[in-house]
Amino acid sequence: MTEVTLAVVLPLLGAFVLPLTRHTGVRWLAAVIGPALLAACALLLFAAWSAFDAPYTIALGGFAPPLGIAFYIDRLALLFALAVPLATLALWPAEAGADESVGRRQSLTLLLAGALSGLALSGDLFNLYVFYELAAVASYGLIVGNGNSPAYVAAFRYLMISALGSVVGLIGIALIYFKTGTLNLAHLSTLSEQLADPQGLAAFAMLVIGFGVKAEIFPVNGWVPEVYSAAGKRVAALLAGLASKLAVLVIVRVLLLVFPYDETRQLLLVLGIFGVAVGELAAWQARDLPRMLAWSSIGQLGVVFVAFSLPGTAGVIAGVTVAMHHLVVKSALFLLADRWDKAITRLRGAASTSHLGAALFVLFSLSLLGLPPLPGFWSKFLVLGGLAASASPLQLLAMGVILTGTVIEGAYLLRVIVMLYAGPDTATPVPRQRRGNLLSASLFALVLLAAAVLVDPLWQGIEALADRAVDTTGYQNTVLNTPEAGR
Amino acid sequence: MSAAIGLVFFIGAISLCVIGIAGIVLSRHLFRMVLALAIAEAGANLLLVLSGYRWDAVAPIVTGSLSGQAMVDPVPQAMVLTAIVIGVGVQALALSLVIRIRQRYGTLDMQEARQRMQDELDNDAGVTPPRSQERPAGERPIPAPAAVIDAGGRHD
Amino acid sequence: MIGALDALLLLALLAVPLSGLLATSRPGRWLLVAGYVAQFSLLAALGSGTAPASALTFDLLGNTVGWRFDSLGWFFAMVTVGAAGFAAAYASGEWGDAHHANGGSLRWLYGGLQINVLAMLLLLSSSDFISLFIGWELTSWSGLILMLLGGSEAIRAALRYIVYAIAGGMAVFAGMLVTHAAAGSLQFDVVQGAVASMSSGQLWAIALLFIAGFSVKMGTMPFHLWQAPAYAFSPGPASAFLGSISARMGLFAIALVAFKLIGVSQLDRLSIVTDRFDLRDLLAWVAVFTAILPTFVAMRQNDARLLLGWHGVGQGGYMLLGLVIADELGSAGGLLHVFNHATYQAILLMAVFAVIHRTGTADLNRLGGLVARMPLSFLAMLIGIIGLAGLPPMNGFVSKWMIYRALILDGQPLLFVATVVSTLGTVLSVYKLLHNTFLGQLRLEHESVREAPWSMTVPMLLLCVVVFVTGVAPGLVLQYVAAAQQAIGLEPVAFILGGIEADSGSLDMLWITAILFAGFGIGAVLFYLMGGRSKRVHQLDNYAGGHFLTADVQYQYSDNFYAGLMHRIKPWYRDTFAWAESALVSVLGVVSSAARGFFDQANPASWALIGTTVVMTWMMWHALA
Amino acid sequence: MRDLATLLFLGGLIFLLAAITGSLPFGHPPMLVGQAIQQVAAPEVGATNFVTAVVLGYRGLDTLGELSILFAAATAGGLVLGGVKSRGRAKAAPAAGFILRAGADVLFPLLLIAGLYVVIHGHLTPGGGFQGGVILAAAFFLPLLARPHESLSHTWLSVIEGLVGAAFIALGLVAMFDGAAFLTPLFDKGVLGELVSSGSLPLLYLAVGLKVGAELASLLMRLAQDDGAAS
Repeated sequence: MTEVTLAVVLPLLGAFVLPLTRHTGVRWLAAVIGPALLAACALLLFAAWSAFDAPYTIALGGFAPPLGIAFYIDRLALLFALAVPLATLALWPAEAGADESVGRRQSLTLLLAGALSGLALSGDLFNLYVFYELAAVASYGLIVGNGNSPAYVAAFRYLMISALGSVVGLIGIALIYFKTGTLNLAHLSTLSEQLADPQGLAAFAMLVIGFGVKAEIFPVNGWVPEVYSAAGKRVAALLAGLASKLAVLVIVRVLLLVFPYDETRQLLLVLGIFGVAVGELAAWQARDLPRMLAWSSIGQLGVVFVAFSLPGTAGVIAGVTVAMHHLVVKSALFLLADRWDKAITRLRGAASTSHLGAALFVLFSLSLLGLPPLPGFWSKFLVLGGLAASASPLQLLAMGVILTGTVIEGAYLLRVIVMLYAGPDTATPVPRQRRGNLLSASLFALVLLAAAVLVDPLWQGIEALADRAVDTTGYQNTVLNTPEAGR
Repeated sequence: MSAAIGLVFFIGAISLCVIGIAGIVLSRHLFRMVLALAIAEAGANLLLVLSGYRWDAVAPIVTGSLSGQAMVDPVPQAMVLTAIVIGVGVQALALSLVIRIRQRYGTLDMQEARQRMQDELDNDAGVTPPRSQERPAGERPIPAPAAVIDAGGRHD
Repeated sequence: MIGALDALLLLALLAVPLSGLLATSRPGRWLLVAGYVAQFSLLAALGSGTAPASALTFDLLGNTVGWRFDSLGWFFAMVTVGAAGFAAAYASGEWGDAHHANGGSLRWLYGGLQINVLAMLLLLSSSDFISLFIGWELTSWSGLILMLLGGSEAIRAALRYIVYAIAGGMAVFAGMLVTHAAAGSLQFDVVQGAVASMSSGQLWAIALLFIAGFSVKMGTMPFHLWQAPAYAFSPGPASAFLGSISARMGLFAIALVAFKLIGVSQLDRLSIVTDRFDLRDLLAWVAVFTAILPTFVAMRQNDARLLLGWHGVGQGGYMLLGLVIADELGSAGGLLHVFNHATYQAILLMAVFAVIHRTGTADLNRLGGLVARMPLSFLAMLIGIIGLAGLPPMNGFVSKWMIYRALILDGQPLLFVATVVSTLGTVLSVYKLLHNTFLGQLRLEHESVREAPWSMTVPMLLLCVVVFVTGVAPGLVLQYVAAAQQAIGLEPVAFILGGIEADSGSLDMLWITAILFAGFGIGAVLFYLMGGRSKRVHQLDNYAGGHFLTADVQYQYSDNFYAGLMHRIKPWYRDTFAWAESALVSVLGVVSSAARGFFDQANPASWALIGTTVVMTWMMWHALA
Repeated sequence: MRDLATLLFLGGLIFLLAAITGSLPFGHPPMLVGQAIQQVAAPEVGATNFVTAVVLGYRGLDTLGELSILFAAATAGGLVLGGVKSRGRAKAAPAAGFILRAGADVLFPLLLIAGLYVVIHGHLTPGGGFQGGVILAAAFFLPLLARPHESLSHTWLSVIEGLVGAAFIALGLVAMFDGAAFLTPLFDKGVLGELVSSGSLPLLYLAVGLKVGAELASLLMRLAQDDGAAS
């Protein structure tokens, strides 16, 4: 039962050990250690997923939950935790060469993976904060990993806004601890009436801002375009695809367990609407692919927040679907932008140098736009269907904004696609895609196509997952009534 | 009396937070921003540790025997310990970034550094910055092919 | 268990990769034409009336998704596959070789054509909103493939098209979701039952969203701007296919949703002013404006392809007009016009592209006199424009007669007058097309032009036969139209082989044709009785105002045709819609610049501060309230 | 103008925070968890310093996360400043005077011992791995101030960083072989208040101390070296 902990611990262990291998003289070990550990985590989580029958809790250190830190394992947590090693493996920084900086980047990637797994599993507010900070620090390091001058400024600006968010979030945690005297989410959830007052809701707002920086939520997403265009594209894929989703998960856990009110949902809804509007409109102005994808990812995360703001299981179903879809698609698109990180007009005829890359770009774009048999359509269907069903003015507005956003998205994505397939410019040919990026992107494409085929079983799985995720009392009972695990 | 002392602590914590945030937002000097961050973090940590304070209680360390003396809450203290160390790490990293930015761009001014960053990003990508005068701010969704080629070749 | 529909869809699906493989060789292309014949035969074997459902059903997210033809969809599908077959045959011979030699991609052309057919078959056989939407979006996107093949001008048009198409698709999507919320299901039969109990607000939302979304594809105003260039600039066969049937998918969907699912009686609940002016009247006026304005825009065009493209938009207005009258005569006229328009529009575009194939231009100011060199193409275009102008004995006359008749019977004199104005514009502009291409003086550079190859003329002439035969005996088609009417819950039209039989007045094309030809016969007899004098003159041997024109003098009418008329009506062309479109784009540009400005902050943390304060205030305000 | 708007929002923030904190129960915390921990910490963990019990026992994972953050910051710092060799450092930093050098030599062993003492007694008295680690870092850093030409070995520091971090995790993992949860304290609790008591806690704190010391030293060194190179 407790093996799931290893999904957090093994990457951290790997990160600590990785620099040591440089001094041992066993060179191949350094190259293997990270992927091997991540693969082990994935296997382990997959085993936990298939053996799963009911949610359970792991009391770390063997201390009964409200006192010690507890991991809560349900399908929602396992799904996101499983996505971490898989996506990290696909985006692993596997450059050749025994350069010291490669080892450091691999270390940081492992630390990021461990932190993100922790965000998925942990059921303790302050522990979430610690893992969030770990993920943030690791990502600052990864951003500057390619040594570009703009990356340093972008990382610094990101650090400042993120640190400001952390301060605000920390104040929120302090407020919650002031009022309740506990940090365990299950315990907080039993005390949630105490937090249904101005101070409590203000604390929620602060947590949203704090954890929202990484989740690219509306007012704190100023760092996104510059960071994604300055950083390496594998890093951008990790941050936009994976890290943002785990930050969203944290906000959603807090929302569902501790602040399940209409007002809090409305907050996410409004911030999501702004995110969609700002992101898609700005992306329309973008002239190069990385920034276009960055702004588009802000818009997509706005949709994720709108989705999670739907009440009940519908929200979780829609949110998980949109989030997972965006994880796959945006990671892959950033991989393709690695070699195509120039102005869109300079991508003329790129399809003639890399057919597969262009075809994949079209596939992912179409899914992002919601062309029916592809999963993107179903995710939009679930979100917008939920909005249409509740039909309050704000939700109809959200629906209109998302639909309009899709039209704009179509306009700018098609601009790129048409340019890719235009007659090649012989003077400055577009560079070929890297093999490794194409391989990873193809893997993501396979996942996408598999999801298109298996859409109904997947939906049923997510529905079952959502039933558990919104079951607050179940969560409380599971965590608080556990005998000390492991003793 | 007690309320007044509480007030003093709270005012202190809030002031530190807000001063720090103000420093981050208002100052343009990179190093000052890092210092402001340190101040803001101190404020947040103070608030956090206040959440465990108890009147007439001692530090949560058993001295001699397990006496009945009331102790303050040990959990916030542990958390603050963690938060401080996190803050140290972040600030150290921020400082190393400042050093690097100074090396690369020769400036410690946020606006100038940002401008240099934007220009370099635009140059690398080969896009003209959208602020220039002769181009309208909004690009048409259906660019004329001639204009498309024109915009791309400008920086070559 | 594979049914006939599954076999059809499977064949269409298999033909897509085959198209990619075979399209580059001439025998391979003929094999693909045979594939369309096979698809047509399979479809014909399905028969009108409710065909068996496809074995292909899915349970997706609590909705059943399946495919099944009804008479309406089958009618449209027959036209679709037929048009695709003719287009493919047209391109199979010399045209394809020439296209290939010029660097065009035949794989994409044939593959795209087949994907279009597959997508349209999926759309036309949909039996619930999800399969409808799947088919709708696939149709939109596959149309894009064909449009992008035509070079830079086409790419511009295609980009504009796809933005319109996505917007329309999103309106349909929204309509579908509102329907789901209101009816609790996406099955057609469930929705049909639930419509009566919907509030008028819900009904308004559903009707407007769907009709607006579908209208985008139809090209009804104000969504008409994209269509003509997008269709006109794609390669020949693709243009013929798209121009003849693609836009009609919108009409099909409107017929399906507004008439079959919502129903006329429910639509009439949606009154705008009083009971005297409801949604259907609004649509009728939109349709009639769509019939008029694009026709006059067409008259102004100097590119033959654009001229026909704008006509396609206008003719869509006729169809919609007939349909929304919704009595047995009008709706039959509208649906029949779909078939008729597909046939003659295909002829016209094929003839124009035959001219382009031989002369390399479609500029109406640079052509003329080709009748001497391309007589068969001339004949085809002549028959085509007779059909388009709605003159007997071609099939266009029948459907337009039915629509006029329905307008009069329905008591809509204003609409009737408006359609007459539109017809006037049609006649004028198609004459310009025929005249500037084939009549007058032959240009020197076209001296050596030959007739188009048989692979192009035979499909055109075959279609001419169809246009003539269905003009003389419209009952051949009307039986399927009547079945389609029944399928969408309208009164079927009473038809005979020669036309319509009704108390208010019948139409028998057999008689009309007989009288027409008798008239020609009498004229010929009189001519020969009076001596039968005739004199052959050389094509360049002509006079204007008594003045002999040599070949090097510009024949006066070919350039700046209708100069006097255009001088009169020019102030009426204000490009209001194009202006509105660019204004919308400018507004969007301003708004998006503002959105971009959000990210141009010197210090992003200031937004974090503002956001924190605002969000906290808002949350605390909520908690206090 | 922008500054004015910012000040407006800052004022709003002050107002909001004041309004919130004004009604908080200062001095009378609910202490739901804190109370419970005070009751069971001594028997469960065996440390007299309850903060230590919380830091290494109840919230041990936080501590691991925090060590990882330090490690991440040091690694990222290495990435940021890694390429720069400390050329020209000698020029930039003149040699220290005799007093400083002698003082550093005298203080070095004292600081070392003080740091180790604080680390080892972390479970009994105020202090612990963090505080001790900082003292240790200072002990190693002070001679650098005195002799700017010398420097600590990056290799050794990184070996210590990695080994000690791995040791912390390994101590946590050992429990999992018994089927217990990660970071479950090992060994006998011993007698409350004795130096060798509270199971594996002192070992963990030793790891924390060494790790914090090494990380801080390497962070500071990077900053110091690079500052020299930069100016």
